[in-house]
Amino acid sequence: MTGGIVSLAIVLLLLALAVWAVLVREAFLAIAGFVAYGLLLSLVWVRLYGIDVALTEAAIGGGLTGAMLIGAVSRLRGTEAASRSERSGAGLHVVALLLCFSVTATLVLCVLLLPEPAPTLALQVSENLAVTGVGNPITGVLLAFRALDTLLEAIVLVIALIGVWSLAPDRLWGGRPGLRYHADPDGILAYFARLLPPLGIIFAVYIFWAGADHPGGKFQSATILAAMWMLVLMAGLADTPSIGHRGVRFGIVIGPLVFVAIGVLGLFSAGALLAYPEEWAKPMIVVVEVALLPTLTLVLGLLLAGPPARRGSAA
Amino acid sequence: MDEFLLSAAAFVLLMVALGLVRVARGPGHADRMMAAQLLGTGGIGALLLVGAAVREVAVVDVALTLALLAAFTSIAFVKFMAHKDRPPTSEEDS
Amino acid sequence: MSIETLFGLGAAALVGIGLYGLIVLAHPLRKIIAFNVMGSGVFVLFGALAKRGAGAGLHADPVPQALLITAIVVAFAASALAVALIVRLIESTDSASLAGDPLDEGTH
Amino acid sequence: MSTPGGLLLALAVLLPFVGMLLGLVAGGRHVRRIAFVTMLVGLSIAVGISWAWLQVGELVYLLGDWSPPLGIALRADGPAVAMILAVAGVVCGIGLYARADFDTPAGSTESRATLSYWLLLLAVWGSLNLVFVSGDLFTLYVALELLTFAGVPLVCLAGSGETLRAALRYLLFALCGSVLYLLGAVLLYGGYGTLDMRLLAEIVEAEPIAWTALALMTVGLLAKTALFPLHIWLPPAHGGAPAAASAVLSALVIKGSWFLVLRLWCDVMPGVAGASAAQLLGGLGAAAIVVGSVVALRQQRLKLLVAYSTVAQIGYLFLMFPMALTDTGVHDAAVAAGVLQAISHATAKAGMFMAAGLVYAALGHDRIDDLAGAARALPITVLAFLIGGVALMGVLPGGAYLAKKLLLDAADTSGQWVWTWVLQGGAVFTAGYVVLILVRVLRRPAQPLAELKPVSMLSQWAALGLSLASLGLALTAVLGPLPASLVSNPLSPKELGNTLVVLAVGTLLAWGLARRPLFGAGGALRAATQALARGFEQGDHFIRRWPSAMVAMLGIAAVFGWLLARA
Amino acid sequence: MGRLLDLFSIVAVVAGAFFFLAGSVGLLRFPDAYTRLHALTKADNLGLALVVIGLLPQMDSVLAALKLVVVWLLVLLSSAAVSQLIARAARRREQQP
Repeated sequence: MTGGIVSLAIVLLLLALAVWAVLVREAFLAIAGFVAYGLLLSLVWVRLYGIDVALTEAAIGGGLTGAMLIGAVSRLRGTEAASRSERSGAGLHVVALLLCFSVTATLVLCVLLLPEPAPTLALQVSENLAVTGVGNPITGVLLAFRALDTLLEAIVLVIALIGVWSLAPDRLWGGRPGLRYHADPDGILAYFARLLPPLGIIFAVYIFWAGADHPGGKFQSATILAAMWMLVLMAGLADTPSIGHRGVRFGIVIGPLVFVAIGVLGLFSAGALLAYPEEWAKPMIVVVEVALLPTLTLVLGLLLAGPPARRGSAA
Repeated sequence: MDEFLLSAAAFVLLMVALGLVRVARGPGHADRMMAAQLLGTGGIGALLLVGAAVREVAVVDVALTLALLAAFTSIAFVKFMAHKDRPPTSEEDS
Repeated sequence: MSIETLFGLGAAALVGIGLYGLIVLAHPLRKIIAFNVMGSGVFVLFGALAKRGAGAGLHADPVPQALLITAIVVAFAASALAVALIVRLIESTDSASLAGDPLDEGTH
Repeated sequence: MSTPGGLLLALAVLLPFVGMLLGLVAGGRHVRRIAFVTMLVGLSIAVGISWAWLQVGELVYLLGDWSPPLGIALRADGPAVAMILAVAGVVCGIGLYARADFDTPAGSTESRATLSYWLLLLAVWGSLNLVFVSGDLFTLYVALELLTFAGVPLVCLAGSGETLRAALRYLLFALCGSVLYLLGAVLLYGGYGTLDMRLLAEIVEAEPIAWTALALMTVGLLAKTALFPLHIWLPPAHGGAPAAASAVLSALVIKGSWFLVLRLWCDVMPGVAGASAAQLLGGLGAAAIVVGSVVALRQQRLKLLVAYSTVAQIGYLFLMFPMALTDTGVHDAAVAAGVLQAISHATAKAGMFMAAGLVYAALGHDRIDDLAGAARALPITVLAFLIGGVALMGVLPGGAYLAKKLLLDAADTSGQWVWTWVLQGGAVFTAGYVVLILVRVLRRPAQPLAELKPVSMLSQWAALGLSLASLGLALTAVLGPLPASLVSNPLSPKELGNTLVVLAVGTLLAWGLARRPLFGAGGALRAATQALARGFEQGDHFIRRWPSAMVAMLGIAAVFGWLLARA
Repeated sequence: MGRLLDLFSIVAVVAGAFFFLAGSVGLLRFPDAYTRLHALTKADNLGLALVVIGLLPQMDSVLAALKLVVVWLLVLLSSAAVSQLIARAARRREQQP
């Protein structure tokens, strides 16, 4: 009963924040609302027993996306005001409202008509999990049963990064992404930026190792690492590497390439691509995760930093 | 005990919702952001309470991730907004 | 009402709210926010389905939960690409409007 | 169980991605070489897949030896194999064309456009192969996103403000489409507990969850395919990109989401889809042909004309649905016709975009009114363009001809005479802009063409090769799995007469609708057709505004839902 | 012992909840942005602190308890950073009436 009230409160707040994030006049406030919205979403995942998802949402949904949007809003110049004059007429609003309402109503109907008992793969997962050697069923799904998805996801990130880089002006190709921040002399921020990263790195490593058997894993860990990296950059304590840097390029591709290599190894040792030989399943999964960690950290961080914006020494 | 913790979570969320009324009334930037901040703190509080109630240890990890990333986002807010306030662009604001 | 249904209904509303924003908001950055709201509605629905599938000693069906992690990361990549495009567009044209159309030149 | 040769499917997906990753590490000077090696190997794999398919029929591969619903299966049936082979061929053709355009200049270590182009080309290829072979709805979602993320930067490779805007529009609209697709997939999982298409096909029933899911997924995919009236992003994106990128976008990228519509409607949920909703898909296709062709005739730049002709050609791809899905079930011949149409469009359109790009490179512009003399200056290029156009017109011996024949037969047997008219009429519009260009390029220039920049011979032959491939596709009827009786002697009075009628009516259309008269002065009739054409243009302009397109998207979803529920 | 710790938790959490109440009421009732900011920073930091203290006995390991404390410290940190931003926003509003 009380649990129901908590859930109801979460849903109502979530909806209120969604309306705020969509309708509020200024982009800056919309983003503040969106960050809070991301926090509430983590609460939703906890209520739905998706701790792994909650961790991902907490790290990416509110955190990285929020910071990225804030970075963008500070560079909007006058376009926000200009776009307000583009406001569409009342007729459109009515039509849009009607259409969106019917979409929601249809979905509500579907939710109420869902079959009972609910179809599920939980049984199949727990029956087969022992073969993979990992204790966290989600890690089992991500790296054994549906390993292809996880490999593709790393590739999606790399392609998005290539896309972001390709937006650079020609003359800046090979340069460094993002703004150069200078250390704030009086800055309490610089102090925090020194304080937080060690803490974050310890925690990221912990989340990473916990991932095999408990909620956590490489994505969550990589997101935290990427955020800490950005923090160091924002405090002016370090600079982004140039995009032509050999080590950076190597770090970006190492994860998916090792993943493919282990997958091909499975062809010979276990008879199928992306299969793991018994007994060796867990160590191989760990190797893949370790290789993906630098890739994901680098790519997430560099996606946040944006296209090359300053000339740097090309490697 | 679990019931109590859940009720406390519900109460905190209710208070946060009350804070949102401030958002609706405005009037300034500052008030709206304060409400957002109250929401952040209250949200993490509610999260911890719910986690303790359902006895899921890993919820603390979620809270820690949130807190870590919230600190990061807050610093980004301050940093970028300071960047935005600088003279060359500030005239576009008004 | 079970909490799965409650969150499922909330998710349906989130999809509607996000879609509405996508239609009526003019600034592309605001469209990105609306897109994320709509996407999270889909994600919450999936999460509610996962919770419905609890069984075999698990609190929820792990397959949708694993897919959700992938989907969240993909949505982040999408937002990152879009934000980079918006910033570049503003840098090079001083406008973020999607309404301008190269095809209009000379046709009207 | 995996079948022999199934592993090739996994390799076809992974190879281009591995090539992309290696290219990124190796950097600017080596990326082109790596791309060509990948193409060579990839083409061999595609041939290997076709060979294996001829031996064993459908190919299956279970990744990690986990069978669905827990694991992911890759499958390839006839249409998938045909698409894999065609895409491999087109990618290689485009690669040869782009060889000269995207080279790292001497003295520089790496250039932005070169590195990005080759990496993104490989990314598009891998994503498409994944779309063709994946049997899992969620993996397909990831594949669609891969395709979008690789396609969007290709749009703005030139880097100008306008192309950035076009790219952003494309990305945002495509993202809406993907979310709707994912929403549908999520609903299906909630209803049936699997994302595997084969398993789903066995248990899915005509009920509200399936209707909603199908309507949402279809409309999401249509938005990504840019079927009228959801073509908001296509003309500026395809018209503004460099020719080698436009060819990729127009010939390949949109085929991915189209193929998925085909899969969903004809393989996964034919029982849910039903005939009346298929009529709507065909209707949208017919509207696309009319609007796309008329607006194409109004364009002043060659690349935009080709882009709008893509809008029309996408319409053709959807004409097969009314014939494929009738009350009596799924008709394989109509599906085969659709795939054949897609392949002939992929080859011909790639050739046409390349030709347009070469014209632009040589003349320094691609204004249609100033193309006089181009035929003499660039004979191979102009020939490539015209052959591509003729192939699309659906006259012998093109692939589109064969597709049309198959569809006409299917329309006949199912008694749908309306579609007979649409199929016959569609060719006329294509003939319209082929004639328009033909007349312009054959004219003698007022003054001799001055500075003609040299263009790569290899690029010209690549364009011609792809156009010829499209034209030669009818040979598949003689050599391949289709009945040879479909092809009659192209010089027989009936075929010849048909071709002439199509050309004649096309000429009339071009005369009436083009902005500058082809010949003669016109008078009242031309004034009327001009007014009509302007009306089409304004309608197109209105429907391509963001809010109208979004409203159209949801409106179509609603109509689909209603039609599905009613059946 | 267990009962006593539970009682401690209840008292602390109730106190924490009270501060959240106070913060929200302050946000609603106080006349200007500065006093509201004052009420808010008091309330959310103290409220969360009390909730964390109350939950400490409920944790089954020292590590988990330590993490709870870190959570509170981090929230304190971001709250300080954002308060600075809010104050600046409030000041700017005053300067341009």
